[in-house]
Amino acid sequence: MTGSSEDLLRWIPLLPLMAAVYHGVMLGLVRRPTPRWVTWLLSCGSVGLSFLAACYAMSELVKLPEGSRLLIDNLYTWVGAGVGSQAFSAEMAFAMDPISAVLTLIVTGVGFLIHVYSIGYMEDDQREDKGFQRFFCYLNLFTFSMLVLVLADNLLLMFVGWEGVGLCSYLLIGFWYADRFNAYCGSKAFIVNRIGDFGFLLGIFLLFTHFAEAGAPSVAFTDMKQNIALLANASIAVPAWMPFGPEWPVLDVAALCFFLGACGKSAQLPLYVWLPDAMAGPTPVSALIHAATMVTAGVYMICRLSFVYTLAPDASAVVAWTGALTAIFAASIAIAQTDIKKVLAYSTVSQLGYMVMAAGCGGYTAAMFHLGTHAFFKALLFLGAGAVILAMHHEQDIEKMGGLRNRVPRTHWVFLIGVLAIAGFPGFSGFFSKDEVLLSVFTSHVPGTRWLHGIGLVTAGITSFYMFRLYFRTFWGECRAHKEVRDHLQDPPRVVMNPLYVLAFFSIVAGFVGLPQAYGGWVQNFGVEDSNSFANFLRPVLPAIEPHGLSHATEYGLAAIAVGAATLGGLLAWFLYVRRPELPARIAASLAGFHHTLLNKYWVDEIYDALIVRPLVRVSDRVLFRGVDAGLIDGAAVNGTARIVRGFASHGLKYAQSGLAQSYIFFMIVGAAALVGYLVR
Amino acid sequence: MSAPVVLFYAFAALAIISALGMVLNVRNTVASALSLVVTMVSLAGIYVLMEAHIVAAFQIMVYGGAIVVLFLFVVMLLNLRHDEFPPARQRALKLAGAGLALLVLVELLRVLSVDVPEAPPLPEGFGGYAQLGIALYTDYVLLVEVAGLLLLAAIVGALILAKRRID
Amino acid sequence: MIKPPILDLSVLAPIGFVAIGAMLVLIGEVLLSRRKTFLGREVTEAWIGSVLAMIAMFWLVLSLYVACVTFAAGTSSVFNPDHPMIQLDPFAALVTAVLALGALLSCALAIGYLAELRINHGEFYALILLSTSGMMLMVASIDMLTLFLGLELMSIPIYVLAGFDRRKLRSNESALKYFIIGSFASALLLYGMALLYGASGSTSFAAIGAALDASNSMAMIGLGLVLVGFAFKISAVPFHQWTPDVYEGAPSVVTAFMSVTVKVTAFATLLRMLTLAFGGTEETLSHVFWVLAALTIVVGNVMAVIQDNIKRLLAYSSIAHAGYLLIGFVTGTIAGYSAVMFYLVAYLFMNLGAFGVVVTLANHGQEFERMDSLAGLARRRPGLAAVMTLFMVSLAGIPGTVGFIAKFGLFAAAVNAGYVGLTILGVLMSVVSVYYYLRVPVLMYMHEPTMESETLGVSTGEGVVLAFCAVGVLFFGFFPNGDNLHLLDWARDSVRFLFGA
Amino acid sequence: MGELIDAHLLSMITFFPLGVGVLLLLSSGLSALVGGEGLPDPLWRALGFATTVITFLFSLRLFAAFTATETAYQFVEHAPWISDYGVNYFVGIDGISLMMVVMTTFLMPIALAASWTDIAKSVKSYVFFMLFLETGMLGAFVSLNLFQFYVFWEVMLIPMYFIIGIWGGPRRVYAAVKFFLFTMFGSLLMLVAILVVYYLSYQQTGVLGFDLVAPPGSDAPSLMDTLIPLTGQAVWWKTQFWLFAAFALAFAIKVPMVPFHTWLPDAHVEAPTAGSVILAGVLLKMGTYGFLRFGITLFPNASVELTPLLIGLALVGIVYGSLVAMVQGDIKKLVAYSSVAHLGFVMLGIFAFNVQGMTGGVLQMVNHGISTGALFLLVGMLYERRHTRMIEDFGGVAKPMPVYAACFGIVVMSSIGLPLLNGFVGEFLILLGTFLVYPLAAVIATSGVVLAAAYMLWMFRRVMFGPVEHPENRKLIDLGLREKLVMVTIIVPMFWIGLYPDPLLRRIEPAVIEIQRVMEARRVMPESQAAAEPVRAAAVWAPEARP
Amino acid sequence: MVPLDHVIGLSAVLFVIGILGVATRRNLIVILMSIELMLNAANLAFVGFNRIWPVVDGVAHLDGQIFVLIVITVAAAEVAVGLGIVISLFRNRDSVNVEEVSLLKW
Repeated sequence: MTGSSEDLLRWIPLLPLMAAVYHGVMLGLVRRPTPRWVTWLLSCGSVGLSFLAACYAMSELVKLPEGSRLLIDNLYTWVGAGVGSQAFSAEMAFAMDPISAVLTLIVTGVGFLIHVYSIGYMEDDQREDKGFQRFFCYLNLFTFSMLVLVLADNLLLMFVGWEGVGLCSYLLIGFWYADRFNAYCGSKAFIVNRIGDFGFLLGIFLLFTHFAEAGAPSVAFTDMKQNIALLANASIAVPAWMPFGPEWPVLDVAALCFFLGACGKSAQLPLYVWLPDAMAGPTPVSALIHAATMVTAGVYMICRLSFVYTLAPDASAVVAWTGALTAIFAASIAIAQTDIKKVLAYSTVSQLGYMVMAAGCGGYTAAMFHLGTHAFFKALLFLGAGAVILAMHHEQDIEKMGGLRNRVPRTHWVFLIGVLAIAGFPGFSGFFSKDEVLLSVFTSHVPGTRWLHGIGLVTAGITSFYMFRLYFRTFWGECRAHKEVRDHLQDPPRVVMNPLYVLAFFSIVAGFVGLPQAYGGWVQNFGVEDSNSFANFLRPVLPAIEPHGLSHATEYGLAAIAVGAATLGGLLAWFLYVRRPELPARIAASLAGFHHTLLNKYWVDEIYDALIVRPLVRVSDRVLFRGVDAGLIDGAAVNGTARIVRGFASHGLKYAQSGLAQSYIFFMIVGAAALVGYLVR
Repeated sequence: MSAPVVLFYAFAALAIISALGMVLNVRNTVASALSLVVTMVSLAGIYVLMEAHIVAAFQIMVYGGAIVVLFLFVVMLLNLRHDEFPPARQRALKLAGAGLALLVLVELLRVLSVDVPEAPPLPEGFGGYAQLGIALYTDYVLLVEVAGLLLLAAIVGALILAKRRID
Repeated sequence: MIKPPILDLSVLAPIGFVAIGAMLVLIGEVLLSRRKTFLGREVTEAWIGSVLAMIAMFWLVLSLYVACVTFAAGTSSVFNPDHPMIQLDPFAALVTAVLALGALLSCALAIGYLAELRINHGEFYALILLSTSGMMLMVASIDMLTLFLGLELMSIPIYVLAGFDRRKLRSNESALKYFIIGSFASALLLYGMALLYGASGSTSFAAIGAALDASNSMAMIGLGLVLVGFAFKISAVPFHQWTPDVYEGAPSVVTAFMSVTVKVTAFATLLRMLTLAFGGTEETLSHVFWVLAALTIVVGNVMAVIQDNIKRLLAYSSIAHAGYLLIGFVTGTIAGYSAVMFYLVAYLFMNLGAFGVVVTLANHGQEFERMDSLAGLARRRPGLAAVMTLFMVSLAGIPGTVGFIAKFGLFAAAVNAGYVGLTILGVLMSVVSVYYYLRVPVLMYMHEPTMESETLGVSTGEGVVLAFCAVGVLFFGFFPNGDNLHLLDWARDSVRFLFGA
Repeated sequence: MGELIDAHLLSMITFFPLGVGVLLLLSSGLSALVGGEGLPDPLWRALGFATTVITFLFSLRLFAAFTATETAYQFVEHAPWISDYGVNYFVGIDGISLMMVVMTTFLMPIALAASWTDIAKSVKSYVFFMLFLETGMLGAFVSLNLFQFYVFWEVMLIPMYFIIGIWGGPRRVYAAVKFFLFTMFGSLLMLVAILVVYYLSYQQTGVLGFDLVAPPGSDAPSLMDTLIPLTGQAVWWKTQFWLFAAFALAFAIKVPMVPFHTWLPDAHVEAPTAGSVILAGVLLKMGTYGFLRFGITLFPNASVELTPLLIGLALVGIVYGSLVAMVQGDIKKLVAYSSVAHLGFVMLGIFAFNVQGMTGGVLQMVNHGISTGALFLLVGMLYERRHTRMIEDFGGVAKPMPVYAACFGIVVMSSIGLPLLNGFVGEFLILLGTFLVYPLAAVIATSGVVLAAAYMLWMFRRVMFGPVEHPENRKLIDLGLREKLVMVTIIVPMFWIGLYPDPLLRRIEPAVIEIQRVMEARRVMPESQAAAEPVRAAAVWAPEARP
Repeated sequence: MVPLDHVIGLSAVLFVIGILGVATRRNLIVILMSIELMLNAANLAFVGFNRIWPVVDGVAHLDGQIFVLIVITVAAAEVAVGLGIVISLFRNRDSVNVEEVSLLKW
């Protein structure tokens, strides 16, 4: 492999980092705020450059022969300790193979667009004089961490990015920290993610330990992939009373550990709770971090570790089912939400559930495919929503919108594209990726795969329903906004709109890179033997779904059902919110309980609070701190001893010292008698 | 039972009685002092019976002649022929002490009665002036010197403590 | 016919010099106090006092010098070969030197103090010297006659000194208690001696040692009573109760003097008796000492916790230290005994220093007693506070001070002899001791001054003494066996001599 | 000159601070004698600071000259001190001591600089005590003679005691005395154990000695050659179990391990900023260092035997410390309890008895020194401005003091072990090492990572974010130049260790491996043979001779 | 011939009586006297024992009697000082009751 392209890799993450560091130093050590144009030029420039670098690296990668598409740029040994068969060593090294290549492109590309978008979006944010620079500092830092996560060549480095993006999302969610709620959401996101990281760490330990036992101690992906067979039937001994005891297969346990991490990042049940709250951050953040890139890290990780999951069927089943349940659960919540960003947030959760389900079913390619398309259209939707919010002067409640379609026409059109894409209408990217996902689910051997497929379909219907609901409520009907708002309604400036156009374009065409044979047969006329170039590209690194024996007819049928579900949902939305706008209220009234439940997201937050948080705090305070620490140890043991000594003196011995010479003499006589008595015996 | 023995027991009885008298007479200090004299004298008698003539002489001279007189002198000086004190404190303690002392006494007597060997015949002039004098100024000359120092210290001390002029 | 004894007067030299000093002081006072002027300068009481102190100190230095020379020579000689009663050997010489030093420092302390308390009588120095001579006699004696005589010669002046501040009730009381209990104790001691004499037919330690065995119960009673007598002097529980009262009531400088020298004497003499006279019974004795040590350590430390009078606190602490010293006796090994010797020297420095500070702080005829009047001392008298802290730290046995080396030696010896239980008790109790020793620096450094008394300077004598003690504490703390001053070796050699090793 | 310095580098580093301190003291003492005022306070402060900086430069020289691959002790100096007791002046360092020394000398100037303004009362003694303290700590870290170690170990208490007691908060006296007594309690029992070991070694070799190892170029018997009987081979107080228990108690109190930790919150809360920095940064490491250098090497069997207990206590410490920290209202107290948790990690690593764990443990000692030190600095800065440390008195501080908030943020992140900051590497290695031997323990400990994030971020949020409610917070001034410099100085190593820990790991690892080797060697010793017969060979003098 | 064991017994009796006096009487003067009594008891013992050991390896041995002489001297000195103390105390508090002398305690 050529040196140049390899050394190139390091610059992909480093460029944004340098920008971030520059901003940081400026913020910290220079009192005078940096001019805004310098700020955005640096940030966008660095990300743009790293996008170009990524493209170049991609081209280098493609040049390589199919089997050996891997670029590694090793900087230095980061952490090395231990000897012999337990020698642990993690390199500071970046590796690019097809999967990471895809995600790198998405991250840098979409990232770049969103950076540009942010210029306009943050323009009018005057809450603090340095806020603008601070925002871009965080944004660059995030890009860096995300790229480290993607390009890491070993688990530990991946974990670095993993935590890094968590930190950045914490910072960005709480960007407007002066509002107590934002700060709360920030720390909530970080802590919930930490719970996931807990799993991730354990996974690393578990794999390393057993690889070490097997004589191949390493956490580098390539080595692990080679030696994974060694662990195929390794197992952990656990007490017999434990479920599934007395022996747990290592890989399953490890897979579950990592999946816990994935749940944290990709907002799966039961750890999804942070994502909706994450909408407290500025909209570009929601678009970049909480829709396009970071939240997909979990899915990416599962695909990265696909060699583990393929050997861990039980764990995979858990993954698949968790994904499915998350998908429908979140979708159901989304129905009742009225905050435009909340709706999108829950849709994100549900879409992530889709991807996770696919991954669990072994459809890694499908998962990655949907990940890619989703990145485009969800970013589009968020940015569109952002545009709307800008236009509405930071009003997010769709109940106060409506009828915007001819007031902000451009925004309206791009938003519609996004909606169609996510709803999976034929021709749009979402259609193909969703199709792939459902197909992989349909053909997988996960227990209850039919059910999964069913859930997928229903979710597709619901998705399309609430997306159209959102669309209609926002852009159709008569405008419910205040008068003065209504009068100033207009499309946002260019710098905001242009990224939208680009994204809209990709939301339409992105699907065609992964054109299934069933539809893409015709391309053979043009000499391409397989239309699904995406799958081809990933095939060497991802275990492909075994060629299903389904006839094209079946495929068409499945696709038709999916599309039908989507259409049904759309029509229902149209009926309810355009044709008979008074109905929803009545339905809500008749199903008050259910509606209320949905409105309050099944009270999950409240339940967690009551079951975990409060008890923990109370016990720590009342029992541990006041009881054990202050009461038992200090009060009883320590000061108790002091009291005993003191009391022994001041209530006992003291009175022997009565000051009367003769009592002293008495004690002397006693002593003498005792002594003499002992001596004589 | 030979004469010395009889005399001894007489003296012993006298000594004990007068000693008890000294300790038990809580009314009259002078009486206590006088009974102390009696004890001293009777002890001197016993010394004589044991051929310790010099010691006996000193006993009478110093104790009877000097020390007890000093006592009496002080009693007169401070004018405490009769001492009426407020009721005693820590009675129980004292009683216990007394009881214990008696116990010790019994024990002592038991032990001592067995361990004392028989008295050998005495050499010529034992305890006589010559012997004692020579011993004091040859073997024990150091003691004489130091005794002088001791008395000096006592004099100085007594002066310091008791002289009227408080400066 | 009478043959004149061949006397070796050099043996008497240390004692003799001190005695001579005493008499000269007395004469000098008489001479000086009647004249108005001397060599042209007008005679004040303070001047007289310092002159007499100078005389006393001069003779003490002489005796110190002689003792050192004798120790260096390593020879041992008896006063009267026909009838040896005192013997000046390296052991006696070392202890004598220590005693002379103690007396010297006390005299130096006294100069300013007596004037300050307006009890500036020359007799003070005479009595100190006489008592010192008695101590020297005790440590040199190998016969109960001289021992008893020395004991009385030591005690009687101290009875007087305790009551030296006649106008103060507390001083009277302390003198009285000390006298009654003291003479009671010495009566017990005497009776014990009588029994020992009865058992052995001689008053010399050697003969007693030969005759003594556990089966002879008269001898054992005698032994017991003698031990009681000494236990009183070293204030071992339960014979300790006089100590706090007497130390508190007596004038501070006297307390300083007696708390050090008397203890040194008693321990040294006991050491000699244990090796010479009571050699046969050490198994039994070590049990006795075990109990005494344990009781003493516990009671001393625990009682000190609740004191709010600095002198009383130091009294109890000295009781506790007696307990630690007894550990050395428990072991009955060379290591233990030499540790005791070292400890005694260390104790001289730290305790004399601590009391020296108390002495220094007395002013306007008032003793310095209340703990809480130490508050904020560091602000007013930083130097004084610093040395006081040093002495407290040393008494507590924190490393870097001589106190630690001393304690270390004792504990090491105890462990070597297998008395771990006692050692553990000892260290636990010294945790307690740390608590009350630390209260002093706490008050001096961490509290604001309660009453802003004017700061009067430290008199030269006091300054010298404190500096000397402080230096001693630090120097021996770091170099207990320095190039020129091998204190450890000295202690051990003297003890080994005692064992005839 | 240069080679002279190199020959006595350790002694230089150790005694230079105290030397200067004493000189300063003498100067003012002399000027007091002639009635002068002595040097002015600012000069004292400056000189003290310069001294610590110079010491730090010396220690950098040490770091550079240290041979990473060498397992034996380096820069050894050996000279007789108290020959009767076999006490020698014996210093030398391996990788572990090196880390401790460098960390100490690094934190010292920072502490002084941080307390530049907030120590107004009796500056002279303050400077002196700080210098005194530095010598005490360094001495303990370089001592290879058990007696000498004990001396430094205790001497160190005195300056700390005064620093807490004189310049501390309202309950300073209670805190100071408690601190002193706790430590004394443990260390005096340790003294007894030391004496027993001393006695055993004498019994077996006939030579009185406290040297931990034989000085280079001599095969004199040392404590490391001493057989220490196992339970059942001798009376209870001679057995490894009890001796180790005594050592462990002393060290555990210092660490502090639950349940001996209650002195720590009090001491921290009352101590002045600099005091807390040093206390957390260095003094706590004494305990863990003691375990590494003396505890486990002298009594390998017992330490292995007691590992479950200690691991358990460490876990309790981690979880318990975190939970209690979570509910503190006082920031300083919170940090104090977080120290309990962090040191729990260190103990966990040490008692994993494998390279990762122990290396991580040592590294974590350094990390905790830096991070927690920095935390205390920051709290101190806030306290200096507002004279309160209660969380509810703050809120929205990030608004008036953005730079401060940024520094605080970075430090918090390093303290909760964010990757690429120092905390992570140590924690990871510890957990990895633990997982290799006690997976379950590692799982529990890892949950501590989550809790750490919980309490730290909760505190951070309540202090920094939200609206500014208390008006007096609105006009808080941001960090000044001095404070910025201090923070930069202490934050840079965080990133350095986080990004490139190799130079440290490379130096630590051989020492750790050597310790394990010694442990193994000594472990087989007592089992192979019961305590040997007394040899009474070349005894200087027989301490157990009876008359 | 005087029965020596009874001599010793007598001394013991006197000794204990002395102890009783010291331990129970409140009059300082009497306490001093009791101490004297104790010393006398010791003297008696010495003389008696000297009667038992008149000769040690051939030569007459007078340790006991010498001791008695010394004790008598000491006694004189003690009494002098003791009475001095009593007087100075009496001057200050006008009483010889030992139980009123308890300022210093605890």
